[in-house]
Parts: sequence; C-alpha cells; structure tokens
Amino acid sequence: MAFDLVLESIATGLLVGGFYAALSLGLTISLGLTDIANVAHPAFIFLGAYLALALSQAFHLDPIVSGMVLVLPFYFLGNALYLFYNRAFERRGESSLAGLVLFFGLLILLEVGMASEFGVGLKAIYSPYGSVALNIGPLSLPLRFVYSFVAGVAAVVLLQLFLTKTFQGRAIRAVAQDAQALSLMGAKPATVKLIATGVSMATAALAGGLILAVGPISPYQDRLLIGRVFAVVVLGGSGSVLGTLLGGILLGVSENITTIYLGAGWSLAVSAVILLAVLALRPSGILRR
Amino acid sequence: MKRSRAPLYLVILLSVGVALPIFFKQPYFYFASYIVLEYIALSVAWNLLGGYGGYLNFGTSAFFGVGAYASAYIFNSLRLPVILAIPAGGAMAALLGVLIGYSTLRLRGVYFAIATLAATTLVQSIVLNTPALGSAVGLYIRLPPPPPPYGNLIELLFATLFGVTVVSIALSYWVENSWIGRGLMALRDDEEAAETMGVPTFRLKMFANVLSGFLMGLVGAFYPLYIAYMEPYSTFDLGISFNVFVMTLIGGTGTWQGPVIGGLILGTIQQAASVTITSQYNLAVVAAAMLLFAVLAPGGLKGIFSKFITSRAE
Amino acid sequence: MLEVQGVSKSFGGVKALSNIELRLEKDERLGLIGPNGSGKTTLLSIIAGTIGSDRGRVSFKGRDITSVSPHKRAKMGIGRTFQIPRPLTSMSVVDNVIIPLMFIRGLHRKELETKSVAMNILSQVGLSTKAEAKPKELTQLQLRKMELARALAGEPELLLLDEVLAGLTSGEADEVLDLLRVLNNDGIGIIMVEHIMRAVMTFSQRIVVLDFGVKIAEGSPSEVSTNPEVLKAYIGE
Amino acid sequence: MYFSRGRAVSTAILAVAVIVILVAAGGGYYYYSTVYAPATTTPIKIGVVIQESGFLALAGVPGLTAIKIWANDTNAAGGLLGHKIQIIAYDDASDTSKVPALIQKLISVDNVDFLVTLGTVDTAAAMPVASQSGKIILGLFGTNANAGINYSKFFQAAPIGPDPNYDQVKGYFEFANSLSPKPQTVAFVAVQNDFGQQCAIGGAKAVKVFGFRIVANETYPPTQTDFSSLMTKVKSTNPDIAFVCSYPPDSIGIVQAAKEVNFVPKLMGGGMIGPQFTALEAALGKTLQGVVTFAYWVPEPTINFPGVNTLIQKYEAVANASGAAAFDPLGYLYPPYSYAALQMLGQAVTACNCLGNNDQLATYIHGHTFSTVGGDMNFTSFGEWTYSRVLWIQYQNIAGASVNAFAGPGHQVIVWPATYKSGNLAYPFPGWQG
Repeated sequence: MAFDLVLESIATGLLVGGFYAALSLGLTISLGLTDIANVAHPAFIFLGAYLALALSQAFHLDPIVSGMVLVLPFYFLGNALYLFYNRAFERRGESSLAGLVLFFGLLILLEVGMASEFGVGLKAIYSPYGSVALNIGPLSLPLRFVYSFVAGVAAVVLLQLFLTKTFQGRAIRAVAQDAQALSLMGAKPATVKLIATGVSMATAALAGGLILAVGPISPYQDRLLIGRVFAVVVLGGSGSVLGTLLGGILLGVSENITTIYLGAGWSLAVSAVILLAVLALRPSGILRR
Repeated sequence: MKRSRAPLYLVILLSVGVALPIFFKQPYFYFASYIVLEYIALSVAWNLLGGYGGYLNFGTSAFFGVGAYASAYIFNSLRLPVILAIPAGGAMAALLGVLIGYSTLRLRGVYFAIATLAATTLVQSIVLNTPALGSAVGLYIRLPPPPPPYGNLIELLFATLFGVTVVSIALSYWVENSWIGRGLMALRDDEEAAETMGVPTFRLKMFANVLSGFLMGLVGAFYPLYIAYMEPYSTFDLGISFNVFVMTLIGGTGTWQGPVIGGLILGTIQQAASVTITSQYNLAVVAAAMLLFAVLAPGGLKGIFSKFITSRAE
Repeated sequence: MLEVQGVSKSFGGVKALSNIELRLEKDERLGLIGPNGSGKTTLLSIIAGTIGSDRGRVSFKGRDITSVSPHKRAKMGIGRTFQIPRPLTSMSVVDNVIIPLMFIRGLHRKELETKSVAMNILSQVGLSTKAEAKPKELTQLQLRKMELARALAGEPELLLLDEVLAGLTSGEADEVLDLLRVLNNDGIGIIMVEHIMRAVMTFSQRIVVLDFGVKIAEGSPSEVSTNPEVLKAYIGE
Repeated sequence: MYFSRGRAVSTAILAVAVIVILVAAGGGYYYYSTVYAPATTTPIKIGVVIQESGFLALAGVPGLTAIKIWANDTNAAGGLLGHKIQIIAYDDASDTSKVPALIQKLISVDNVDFLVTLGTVDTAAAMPVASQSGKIILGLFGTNANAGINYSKFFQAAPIGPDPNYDQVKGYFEFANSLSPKPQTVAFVAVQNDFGQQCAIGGAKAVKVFGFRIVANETYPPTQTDFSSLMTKVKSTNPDIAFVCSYPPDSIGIVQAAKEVNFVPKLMGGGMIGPQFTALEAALGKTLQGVVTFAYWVPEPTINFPGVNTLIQKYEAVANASGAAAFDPLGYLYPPYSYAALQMLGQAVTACNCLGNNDQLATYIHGHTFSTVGGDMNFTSFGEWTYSRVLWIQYQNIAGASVNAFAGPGHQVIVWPATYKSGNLAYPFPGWQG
C-alpha cells in the first residue's frame, strides 16, 4: 500500500475518532460516572440534530453553532430527565435495571416522535464546507470532519477541566468512586447526579450539531450509533473523558486501516474484535484510571 | 413439604400446545403466537444468566442469529434433514456462549454486557462477508412440507416451538430450584462472598451462559422456516435483544415465571398493537406500555401477581 | 497446616504486602494485628484465594494451593468472615447458611435435612429466631453472627476471622470468644484479625504484627506487647 | 418454607397464562368468523404491509401515500366494477419478522382481495404466506423477491426488467461502452445490504458482457460515516469508471468524500439511491453536478406518461399538507411506480371482470400490456417487467443549494436509453463543482 494512502487513512481516522468521542462523551458521563445507563442517549443526539436543523434553517446558522446554542436547553432537559428518573427509581430504591427499561421506552418514543414531527425521510443542510477538503501536503482532510474533530476535542478538554478543576466536577467524579469522600465534601448524591445528567445531555446537543454537519439525518439512525458509542466508552475505560477521546481515535483509525488493508466491509468486525480483546485483556480500558 | 405439581402442569400445557393446531385452524393465530412464543422462550433463556446470575446479555440476537444461520446453512445449503439442523443451531449458539464466556465472564457484569453487544456486531459482520451464508443478499429458504397431522408448516412450527418453550420453562424451573440456581443467585448478590462459601462462580456462570445460549440458538434455528428469507440485518436485529431484556424485566427477573409473564404480555401487546393501530404510533403505544410497567412495577409484574394472590389467599 | 511463604502483593504500584512468611499449626489460635492499612485483610484474602498474590506461595494441609480457586479452598476447609459483613441480600438468613451447606458439604439433595442442619448452626451462634428474616432486617451484631454461621457451615479446619468482634459489647464479644474456643477445642485453627487488643491478646496463642505490609513482629502475646517496633507502629514516632 | 409460596404463585400464573392463550385463540376465531363475508357485497380490500416506521420508512411512507392517492382516485371515479376500494395497511416497522403474521392477518382475518408489500426483504418474507393463499401480491420494488419461490401471481411494477439485478444496472455499462474514448477500467463500491449487493452482482455480469476490467471491488457496512479512506483507496486504483451501489445516507457520504479527496473518474456514479431524495439534492447542491445515477422516472419532457404529472402534483400536495412531517416533497423515486402497480391491477380487474378468481386474473395480467403513469408494462412469468426501462440521468445545470434548483426538467437529464434521451452526457466527468 502506498504510504500516502496509509497516512491519509490514519489522519482521517484521527479526525473521525474525535467525532466519535464527541458522540460518546454523554454516555461516558452517565454510564461511567453516575451509573445511569442511558441507552436513549443516541436518540437524544438525533433530537439535538433535528433541533439544530430547525435552528439552522430558521436563522441561517452553521449546524455546529446551532448545536452549541442548544447546549444550555439540553442541560435543563437533562436535569428534568434526572428528576424524573430519581423520583421513579432511585428514591424508591429500585435497581438501575428498571431504569434501563425506562430508557428503552424513551428511545422508541423519541424515534416515533421525531418521525412524526420531522418526517421519516432524510434531512440534510447545506453548508459551505460540506464537501470541501483542507489540503495539507499529500493529505486532503474533509473540513466537516476537521471541524467536528476540533469541536469534539474542545468538548473533551472542557469536560476534563470541569471534572478536575471545579467543585461540581470533583463531586461528580466522587459520586462514581467514593460515597464517603462525597459526604465529606458536603454534596448530596442526587444534586451531583442532577448536574451530571445535565452535562451529559448538553453534550448530546453538541453531538447532534456535529452529526448534522457531517451528513444527512433520519429519525431511526440512532440505532446505528448504539454499538459504536458503547464501544468507544468501554475502550476508553468507562468514566474517563480523555480515555473516550483515545477510544474514539482507536476506533476511527482501526476502521480506516481495515478499510485499506482488508476492505471497509470488515471494519465493523475488526473494531468488534478489538473491543473484545480489550475487554478480555485490559478490562479497565486502554487508559487506566 | 409436598411434591411440586408444576411438572404436571407443564406436561398438560405441552400437550395442549402440541395438539392445538390439529383441532383449531386459524393460521393468523399461529403466525402471531409464534412470535410471542419466540419471545417467551428467548426471555426464559435470557433469565437463566441475566435473572439468576445478574449478568446482562445484550446479544440475544447474536445467539438467536447464529442458531438461525447455522440451521439454515445445514438444511438449506448442505441439504441435511431439518431435524439435524435444529439442534445444530442450538449447539453453534452454545459454542458462541463458550467463547464469549471464557473471555469475559471472569470480569464484572458490565463488561460481559458490552462483550455480547460486540459479539452481535462481529457475527453479523462475518455473515455479511460470507457469500456461502448469503452475505447481504440473503438466503432463500426451501420450505419442507409439514408431516401429518399438521396441515400447514406454521402449525408444525407453532407446535414444536411451543414444545421448546415449555421445555425451556421446565429447565428454568429446574435451575431455579436446584443448587445451580441457588449458586447463581448467591453470586448475583455477592460474587466474592459466594466463592468463599464454596460456590464455583465461574463454572456456574459458564453453565448458565451456555445453556441460555443453546436455548436461544434453538429458538433461532426455527426462524428460517418461519421467515423463508434470511438476511443479516433482521436476523441480528438489536431490537430482538432489547425486547427480550425489556420483557424479562417487565415480567420480573430471577424467577421462572417472570419472563413467561413479560414475554406473554408485552409480546401480545406488540402483536396486537401492530394490527390495531395501523400507523407508526403502534411502536409508541408499546413503548408507553414499557414505561408504564417500568414506573409502576419496577420489580416486575410477577411481584404484583404474587401480591394479588397472597392477599386473596388470606 | 497453613504455610504462607514469601507472599507479596501490590495494588497499582502501592505495596500492600512484602515477602510475608506465616505458619499455622492445626488447632492453633493466631492473632493478626497491625494499624489500619497494614495489609491484614489483604493477607486473609490471599489465604482465602479471593485475591491472587504477585509472588510467593500458599500451602494448606501440605498441598500448594497458590493457584487454587477460592471455592475449592473453601471445600478444602478454609472458611472466612468479612470485615464488613457481606450477606446475600436476596436470601433469608437461613438460606445464607444453606449456600455453604450445599456447595461445601454437598447437602443439596434433601431440602428439609439441609435446613435443619442450617437451623442447628444458627442456634449455635444464637440467631435461630432470625432464620426467616432478610439480612437487611438484621443488626450489625446479628450480621456478624450470620457471617460466622456461614463460615461454620462449611465445617472449616481453618477459620479466617476479619474483625468479627467489631461493634460488639464486651459481653457479646466474650460470648463469641467462648464459642470460638469451643470450635478451637474441636480442632479448628483460627486466624483472627482484630482491633480489640484485650480480646486478641487473651484469645491468641501467638500474635503476628503487620505494618505497611511488612511483618514486624511475631511471638506470644506478652512478647509482642513489649516489642518496641510494635509500639512504634501503633503509637507512631 | 423457602419454596412453597413460589409454587402457589406459579400455579396461579400458569393458569392465567393458559387462560390468556385460550381467550386469545377464541377471540381470534370469533373475529375471524364475524368479519368473513361474501366478497361481492363488500368493497375490494387491498391489504398492505409496509414500512411506516423504522429505517425503511423513507421508502414505505411515500409508497403508501401513492397507494392511498390511487384508492381515492379510483373511488372518486366510482370504484372498480362498482366496488369501492378499501386499503388496510399495517406497519411492519421495518422489522421483517413481523411480516408473515401481518400478511396472514390480512389474508385470513381481514380477508383482503389483494396483497401489497414494498422492498425485496419484506416481500420475500411475505411470499410463502401469500403464495399459500393463492392471492395476487404486488411487491413494489421487491426485485428478485420471487427468486426463492417462483410464484405465478407475483408482480413487481418498477421498470427494471426480466433479469432484475443485471437489468437494473446494465444500462450504465451499455452507455459507458458507447462512449469515446471507451473507458476501460471500473471500480466497484457497494453497500452491504440487499440492494447494494444485488446491484454489484448485476454490475459484475455487465462488466463481463461489455468487456471492462475491474480494478477495485469494495464493500462497506451501512453504518459507515466517513468515506475518505475508501475513496482515497479507490482513487489510487485510477479507474475510468466509478460504479457505486449505495443507499440514501451513504450515497451522500460517498459523493462528498469523492469530492473531498478529488477523485475524478471519467464516469462518476452508478446504482445510487439517495441523490433522488430532494432534501439531499438540496443539501449537496452543485456538488451533484455531473454525477450519473439511475431513475425510474424524472420530470423530463421525453418521458411524460399520461397522468404522471397529476400524480406528482397530488403527491406533493399531500406531502406539503403534512406540515412538519413532510417527506420528500418532490418524490420521483417511489410514488409513480407504487401508483402504477395498483393502476395496473385496477385495469386488470375491470377488464378481466373475474373478481374472486385469482388464477384467471393472474393469467390475464400475464397476457396483457397495461398503460399506466409509469408507461406501458407487461410481465414475465416471474412477475418482472418483460423489458428494462431503467433510466440513467446526469445532474446538470444545478444553480445552487435549494429544492427549486432540482425541480422541473433540465436538471436530471436523461442520457440513456436513447429513446428517452433528453440531453447529452457531459463526458468525461468534468470534475467536482461548487
């Protein structure tokens, strides 16, 4: 294989990896840190994408900018979701398993809701960088992935700073690891999880904007994301934000390398094998906490 | 303590199910009930590891699909008798259970769950890239004529799947009331404590996983005959895994009755919704029912049934 | 009967145990003491098999059991209790005791007989009135008794007790100690990890002291209590 | 007492289970017996199992809309032989395993006269049940769905041809063969689903027939989001022709990636589903310029069958009236031939005057040609068109990124076959625009 080809596939794999990381961040927080397995997260990402589409069409905004605008409303949406979850399950001392049923139901309701509200067909938005590449030496990097990579990495950095430098962030990390430390900090688990679920949902808004910038959307596409998003979270070591970025990049690069050596038809099989191998050999993720 | 009468009931149920198609002819009933039975059997199988052992399998469709493809390949391509193909489907799925189990059952439950999800992608991907299995084009199944007394293939399928379902329920009942079930429940509560009490946790998990996989594969092995055209997306559909998980939870995990109740009720609601609400909202109704059950009966419907019966008995 | 040779263990770069040597004769009573975080529980877990050691070997009744799984060790006769009780929460107290009866002693054929054996053990530790209760209804003391009953149900030859007296009044502690002496007289070896010095000093025939994963002293209770290293470890510098 | 209560409960629950099963069975039987009535006094019932939700709803919803428009048109004109048309449609939620039961419900409970399904996968799953009932089944776009069973009452109304996977794509290679200088090498890129793989199989046949050389043969999973590596790899083989068999979201990804890595073959396109969707055309705008893909119908003056423009107007009115739920407002891909299939059936029912006799009706259909909004159609014994009329179009004169830039004639220029040609192919592919 030509060297340029390998280089191109690694470079674009890296960019796509940042995009995958952005899609997975919300689940890293909810599953890894607050122990709420929100399987409806991909559906919320598509809700974000549809709302971003509406915003972009109404105000002629860039889809990524629309996604950012939605971050705050989605934070409150996350708060509301947690309040309901807390009332229905946590406060009654029910297992998180019953909560999973709730999220599965929510997933289907969201899909049907989006289909009836926005139509079953594919929707897309024109953006001036839609099929433009950034040419660096022998590389041509798709601008839509360059931008989503930048946005994804920025989200990772901001989240990492939030989790390590702020009181709320440290409390969120403590909620996952050490209930005693949490009570020493004087924080209530429910309050901490309220914030965490809000943050998790806020990332779905951003991810929705990115998905819209990258390609067309339709209401039932979220199912295609589930496997990949869980893979990224586990590869990264669930709960690790930096790990999520690395997990996304590992997945993106390995898919692309598979594409050029074996054919894209095998890319999903290879990433599944990598995931299974990581689970068997290094279950705490590629980046150990 | 009296001897349990449950085996007797199961035998009666079995004969009713097997004999029903001979006397009652309504093909739609059998087509719709087939899917409900399929979900009951899959949920019962899922419960063996997920309910008793607490290890969640999100790859039901992987086991189901491996069973389906193995059996389709054996009788459709190799032209061997169906009667060989069905158990072979179960055996292949059991093998998948061994492979996944060996690599991940030593780890915490959540890793097992993710591994089963990844296994689904992997086996689907293998089928997609294997022309002998029809790749994405699919396999057209040659349907055999039904042997008497069944006049119709669906009646035979209903009767045999009914048998498999009842046998799965019986197996699940046996597991629950034997030392195996006790050991699984012990390790579900606390794996380390169970070990120190002599419970061979890994062996029990493997046993449950392989038995559960075998039953799922067995159920899948009938599927080619039902659908007549197999292709990897609907066979390995994540929706099957979700449904089975949700049904077991709604019915109540960790009891042999739970998955039966959940599969029967939610499966019937799904079938009924798809012919009474003739629009995309049929899915919404099913989802709303799921939400309602999850919020109102988080411990499963079985708990409500028991409460009702206890209060009536007093 | 039990021999621990050169056992080391570290967690993520932190040494929990270094080169530990330990012997226990049949029907001997050994006290294992040391400040918090000195590695006592880790050592018990390595003997019970729930934690693997990085180096060294463990043998029991003359057999090398270093790579033997914990449930097999339980069958060979190693019983243990946990520092924080770990009940099987979905089962009643008597069912908690039935588990080791089924899996260690193989009593899974006849339900009623198994249950009466379990009831006997519960009355031995004074818990027969709570047999049908769920663990979450029990007090700390009752939970510890249940732990002890579960360990006894396996008919161990070696009993590993992790702070079995914690939270008990002195009367209750004496009661438990009396029970343990009876068991010891029947030929059960006991390793007791304990913070209550009075109890461990009177109960044990021999004391081993750990500090930061290192064995700093070993000997009779009186020898150990005057050992300057031990005093330094406990009182600090 | 650790098993006793469980047993009482289990007994009760088993009893409940048995009762539920029996009641359901009895109810089904009762329903069956009450609905059943002689066909002559009832409307003509058309039973439809289609994807109203799920991933394939983007085809199912436009298809069902066209079917309903046909029913309204027919009823407004007094029905067929004096019978009104009644559509009974069930949503299979793009879940194939639901299909057999729903088809059977239509047959034995709803007692429909005709069956309609959409797409190869769902139609193939419907075939055994349908064939056992002896009812006529219209498998809209269900190409090759009859391959497993060879049922004589199956009809597929899209203008593909007697050898579906070959006829679907042969035009692309036929006209490539006629170009000068003749292109020599082909790169295949096909999505891993039934459409993509059938398309690739047909393409491979065509490559042999017309003497091209395959230099790349790539497949990719439907979940693929980034096509840069794939397109770079294909580009490195330097093919004259790119032959892409793709589905809606990925068609767009491939076009975008090909442009991004500046992959410029002499002929760019293939069996791509997706660009035909208006929303996507609008989003891509000028990028589509020069791309060649297939169509069954486009609003070009050379292919103006009677009634098709009226149908499109009605369809657009329905689509726009559904407000936010609007689906593909221009809808050239699925509606015309969904409508045409039923139009064919209606003509056959009227002319044959043999309602209730499916054998006779099927024989009638096999023996005649029907004039529909999709042009003249007649069927092989296999139920496919006897000839192929797949159109190959090139996107030309795209002014910008809006729905209007694609509406009306002149933007999707028919370049093959010669009979319907409405413009010349820009060849070689002039390179990416916009």
